Amino acid sequence: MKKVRLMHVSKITPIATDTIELVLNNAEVAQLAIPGQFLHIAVPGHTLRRPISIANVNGDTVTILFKTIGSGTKALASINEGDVLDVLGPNGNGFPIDTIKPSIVLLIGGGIGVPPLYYLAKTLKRKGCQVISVLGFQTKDYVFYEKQFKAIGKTYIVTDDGSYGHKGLVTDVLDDITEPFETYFSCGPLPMLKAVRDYLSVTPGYLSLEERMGCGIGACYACVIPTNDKNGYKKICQQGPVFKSEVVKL
Amino acid sequence: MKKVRLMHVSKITPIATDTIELVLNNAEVAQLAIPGQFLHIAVPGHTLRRPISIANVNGDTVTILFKTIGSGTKALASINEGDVLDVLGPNGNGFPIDTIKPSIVLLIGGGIGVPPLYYLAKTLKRKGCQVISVLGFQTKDYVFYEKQFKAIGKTYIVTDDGSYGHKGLVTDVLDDITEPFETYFSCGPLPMLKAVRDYLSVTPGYLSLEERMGCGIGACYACVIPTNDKNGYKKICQQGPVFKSEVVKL
Amino acid sequence: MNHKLAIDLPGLALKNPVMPASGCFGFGREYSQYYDLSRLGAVIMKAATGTKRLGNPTPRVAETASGMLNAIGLQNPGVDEIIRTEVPFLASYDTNIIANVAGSTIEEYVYVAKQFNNSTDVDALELNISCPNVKEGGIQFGTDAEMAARITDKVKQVSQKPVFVKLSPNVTDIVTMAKAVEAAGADGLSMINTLTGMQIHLPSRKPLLANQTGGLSGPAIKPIAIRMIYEVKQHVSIPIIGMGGIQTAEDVLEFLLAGASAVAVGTANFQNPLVCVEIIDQLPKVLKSYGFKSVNEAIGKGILYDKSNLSCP
Amino acid sequence: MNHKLAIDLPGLALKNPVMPASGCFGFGREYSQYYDLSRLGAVIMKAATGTKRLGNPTPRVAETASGMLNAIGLQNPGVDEIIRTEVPFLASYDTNIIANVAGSTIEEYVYVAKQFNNSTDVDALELNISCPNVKEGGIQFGTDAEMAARITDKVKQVSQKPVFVKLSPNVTDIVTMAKAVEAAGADGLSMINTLTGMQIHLPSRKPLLANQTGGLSGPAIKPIAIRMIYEVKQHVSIPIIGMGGIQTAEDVLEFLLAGASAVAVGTANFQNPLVCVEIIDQLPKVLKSYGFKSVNEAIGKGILYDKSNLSCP
Ligand SMILES: Cc1cc2nc3c(=O)[nH]c(=O)nc-3n(C[C@H](O)[C@H](O)[C@H](O)COP(=O)(O)OP(=O)(O)OC[C@H]3O[C@@H](n4cnc5c(N)ncnc54)[C@H](O)[C@@H]3O)c2cc1C
Ligand SMILES: Cc1cc2nc3c(=O)[nH]c(=O)nc-3n(C[C@H](O)[C@H](O)[C@H](O)COP(=O)(O)OP(=O)(O)OC[C@H]3O[C@@H](n4cnc5c(N)ncnc54)[C@H](O)[C@@H]3O)c2cc1C
Ligand SMILES: Cc1cc2nc3c(=O)[nH]c(=O)nc-3n(C[C@H](O)[C@H](O)[C@H](O)COP(=O)(O)O)c2cc1C
Ligand SMILES: Cc1cc2nc3c(=O)[nH]c(=O)nc-3n(C[C@H](O)[C@H](O)[C@H](O)COP(=O)(O)O)c2cc1C
Ligand code: FES
Ligand code: FES
Repeated sequence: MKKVRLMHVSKITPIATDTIELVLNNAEVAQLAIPGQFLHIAVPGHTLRRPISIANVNGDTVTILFKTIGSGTKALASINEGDVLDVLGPNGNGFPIDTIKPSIVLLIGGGIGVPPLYYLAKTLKRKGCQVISVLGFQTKDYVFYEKQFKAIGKTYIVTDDGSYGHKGLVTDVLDDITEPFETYFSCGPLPMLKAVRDYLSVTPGYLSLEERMGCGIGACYACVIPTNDKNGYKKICQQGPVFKSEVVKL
Repeated sequence: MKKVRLMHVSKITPIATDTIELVLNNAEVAQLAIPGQFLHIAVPGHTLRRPISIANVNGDTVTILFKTIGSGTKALASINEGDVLDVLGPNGNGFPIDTIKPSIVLLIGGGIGVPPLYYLAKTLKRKGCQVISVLGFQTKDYVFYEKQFKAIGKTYIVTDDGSYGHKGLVTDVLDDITEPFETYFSCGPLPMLKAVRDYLSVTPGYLSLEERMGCGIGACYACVIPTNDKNGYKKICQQGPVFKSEVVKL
Repeated sequence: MNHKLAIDLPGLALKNPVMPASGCFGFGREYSQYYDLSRLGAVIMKAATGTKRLGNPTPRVAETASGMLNAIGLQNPGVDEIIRTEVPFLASYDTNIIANVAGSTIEEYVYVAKQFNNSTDVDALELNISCPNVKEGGIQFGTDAEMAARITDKVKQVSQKPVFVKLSPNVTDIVTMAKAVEAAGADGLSMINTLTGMQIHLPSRKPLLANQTGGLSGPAIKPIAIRMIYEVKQHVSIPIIGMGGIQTAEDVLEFLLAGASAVAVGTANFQNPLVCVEIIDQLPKVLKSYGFKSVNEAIGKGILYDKSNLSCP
Repeated sequence: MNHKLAIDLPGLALKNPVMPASGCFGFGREYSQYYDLSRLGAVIMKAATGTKRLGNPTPRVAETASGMLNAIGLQNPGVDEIIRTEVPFLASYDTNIIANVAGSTIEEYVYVAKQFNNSTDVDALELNISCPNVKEGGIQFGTDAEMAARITDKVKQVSQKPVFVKLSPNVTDIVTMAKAVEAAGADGLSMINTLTGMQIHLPSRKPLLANQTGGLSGPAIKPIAIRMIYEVKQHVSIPIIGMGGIQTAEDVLEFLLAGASAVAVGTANFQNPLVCVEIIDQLPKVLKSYGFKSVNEAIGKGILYDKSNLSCP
């Protein structure tokens, strides 16, 4: 049986503008977590849980990163070390790491889409892949995890305004990548995912999608995405958030 | 101009079953407070403030006592020392201490109506009154402030089930009081106030009333009590909570 | 089985009065991973229409103060597919199955009802005449007494199963609606469905839901649900399945006192997937602490038939 | 004066769009001890009736999830006493005075309106046809389009002051109500009043409010207010004073986008007596951060007149 899980907040670190990293303790969740899955987190005083991706796993701890954009993430930002979070998860289907052979892979992340790619990068590297990462942020102040990604492989940082790294969009640096990557993995805002998918239309790719959620487990049909298969749709919380790029209609 | 005031919680003490004493710090409130007035306290996550009587004043601190009966007082019970309460007050008209001459006075309190009588007792004693107190509680486990009242004057404790002190109702011990008291002051549940008023119908008395409140300052007309004057009603939060016994229709 | 909790509704011998509300529990598969569905009094399935529907564009949900808005738009695989793949799954549990019947035309409602009537595993129908998210049909059926009666009558004609008509709260006079469907043969009522609401997303300056409006549910609407059930109970004799903002066993008791005979829990499942069983576990204690020996004993006990104290000078 | 915040309504040149809602601010005396009432765009006074009323028995208020219920029952000293003692007090401030007109009969409404019409200090009338706490009159006027039109017309006949009709949300079709009172001559609309709700007190097993039902207000009802204003704005050309759950300057912007030209703040005053001035202080910043130069510019900007994306397959 699945459970509602309690996770102790063991460390809170503001790591960039409006961006907070939480280290949460729960051995079961840590053991089950696959890159690309998310936690559906109850926020006191709020009707709906908030979906947040798993950004890393270390022993019994799970790391998440979130941006304070609205009242739920602001409330989440005000918790204290030692507090307990009530979560569902790990939820959803993660990236298909079992099917990836040792090869060159490209990771493309935008903003708060970067976190799940970190756990993915770590896992793929461990599997023998050569990982190249392209990470886009609004400005210099929003950049995070640069060092961590660089420790894993070649990493391009892109900012909208050029205040750090390359200036422009993540797709602007794709031409610079000369390595023959075989697969790409992307997570970020919808316009970015569309641009990436169109740009890399001949490369097999996986996209991690976001949508407003109710239940977070597949029961309420809030988070559907139209698909090209005969069913016509998939539920992001249950059948995603990761999809093969050609399956979903963006 | 009146203000919304912030009061630091400097001490939290559970003093009887379901009964909590809070010491709050705010020099202005302490200076203004008159026995019988109340604080209208904002409780996080709740639409309406909760009215709680002022039970004592010591230098810059104000003491309140409350019973956890519903979701608001339960939330209030879970605050921590160092937290800050958002209050309106001191609100209402307190007991008419300025008009009381040094004399023998009787205080009759029931349950959570006891706290305001403590600050009153202290104040009247300081004014040279001889204070006799009759305090009723459900059972032994609910008794509080016995020592404090005894330090001020003769004090009868009554419990519903006789598990401590006299058994029965506060009115049951009134015959035992031989001292010729000139005025009485009472606060407690409505049936008790009615019984007291009927019992002491020839003695000048003051009753402190409770009613569900909205604004707590006289603007919403939630907390009215029918009166025998030509206006036909008074607002408990603004013109009370203390009334001369013959003015209000209970 | 705890006999204190048992309650009989037309066609339904419920072991307890708690069921998940339609649309908030899918067809039970996801929540069956959290607990044994046999614990439930019944399961009310997600709305079924004559043929498959893909529903509304996203975003389909939004959060509000103590509530949420939804505009799912009746997405479902169609009644026949539901009977083929979902009903058998639910039938493997020891609980009752209530089918939520929807459509855009009377013919579609009748078709769906007929199909469920032929499914031996379905125990009762809940006639969803009140979905505020269906533009053409639903909204009119649910807010017009004559239409509501007509559709109730037509469905009753093809259904041997008991029919609970689910009322919309978006009406001036809920009692008239209730009396109309009772007169048309409804075996029970389900109330309330969601209130039509809207939220505007400030950065985009547009309604947040792609469908613009959606249905408001959750604790925010509980006082409206209680009021409507209380009013209706005084004018109809068929039983009421109450819903709207239930989160705790105390809430269930409030609905019973107002006049509900059983309850459904919707939005709260999203906060706590175990909420239905937790409520069932708490209910005996809560009934006892307020002096009731059984669910049955509490029904309608909050109603003051004497209204002499109602003055407005 | 901050010209970005100024807004003109019929008969009212408001320095800002924020006013306390009727019944939540008495006649201003209590809140005048917290701030200078001249800061407000206007003050809407507590309902006035023809003669003094003592209102309903207590308890009159109850707390609900993100909201509250009230059944004050129109307690007030009567229109003449209000004009004698309360209006002069408010007139000493540099703000507009809106008088909330109530009654149990059309004659009473007309009398009250007439009296206020003779008071030079009163700037506009708000016709409270929707108080759900008045059993005989109010509820029918407010939920029947013809009655609402009739009373609007009668009041307009005796009033040179602009008349804002305050609509009840307890109706099936708010647009019909709005169009009816517009056609009858209303100068503006005020919406929404409270939704009828109830809470049952478990220990006593009785409705908590002595009046049994009461009006639900506060953030819980905001999505309903936004939806109704949004719908009505598309069908009327008179301005709307929006209300229902407003707590922040962001909420005000949401109401403006939905189609309100000004707003009233009710329940939030009880939580924070300074809320109106805090909202006024925040509003310029909030307008700016969402790209608006003025209140005027934001009105109705959330409305999608193109509904081609509304599908329900
Ligand atoms: C599968 C998945 C993984 C995610 N991973 C992360 C992550 O690792 N870090 C991170 O910062 N954010 C992540 N998000 C986005 C995150 O869920 C939203 O930023 C967050 O819910 C906003 O909540 P709020 O209360 O601050 O915002 P508000 O706008 O006040 O929220 C109101 C409602 O809208 C929903 N909502 C708002 N924005 C989004 C959004 N972009 N996606 C889905 N729902 C939204 C909220 O959940 C809430 O129900 C993820 C979203 C999904 C679907
Ligand atoms: C002038 C005054 C002074 C008071 N002083 C004290 C005191 O010193 N200590 C103390 O423990 N209690 C006191 N009370 C009662 C106290 O306000 C209530 O016990 C408290 O509000 C209950 O809140 P709740 O959320 O726990 O209960 P709930 O029942 O969940 O509250 C729901 C609503 O009802 C109101 N309410 C419930 N019971 C009462 C009540 N008896 N009187 C007024 N409103 C009520 C609440 O304020 C809230 O708005 C006083 C009441 C008044 C009017
Ligand atoms: C996401 C969602 C989907 C719903 N779908 C349906 C539905 O398909 N059929 C129906 O009759 N009611 C539907 N409802 C209404 C609920 O069954 C219930 O009447 C309402 O939500 C009030 O209960 P609650 O406050 O406990 O959620 C839905 C509600 C929600 C929140
Ligand atoms: C205690 C109280 C008393 C009210 N009295 C009146 C009234 O006398 N006349 C009226 O038109 N509306 C009255 N209302 C309704 C408010 O003016 C307002 O329309 C409603 O509360 C919604 O706004 P809010 O959610 O900001 O409170 C009252 C509301 C409350 C809470
Ligand atoms: S959030 Fe409920 S189905 Fe995905
Ligand atoms: S609580 Fe508002 S007048 Fe007393």
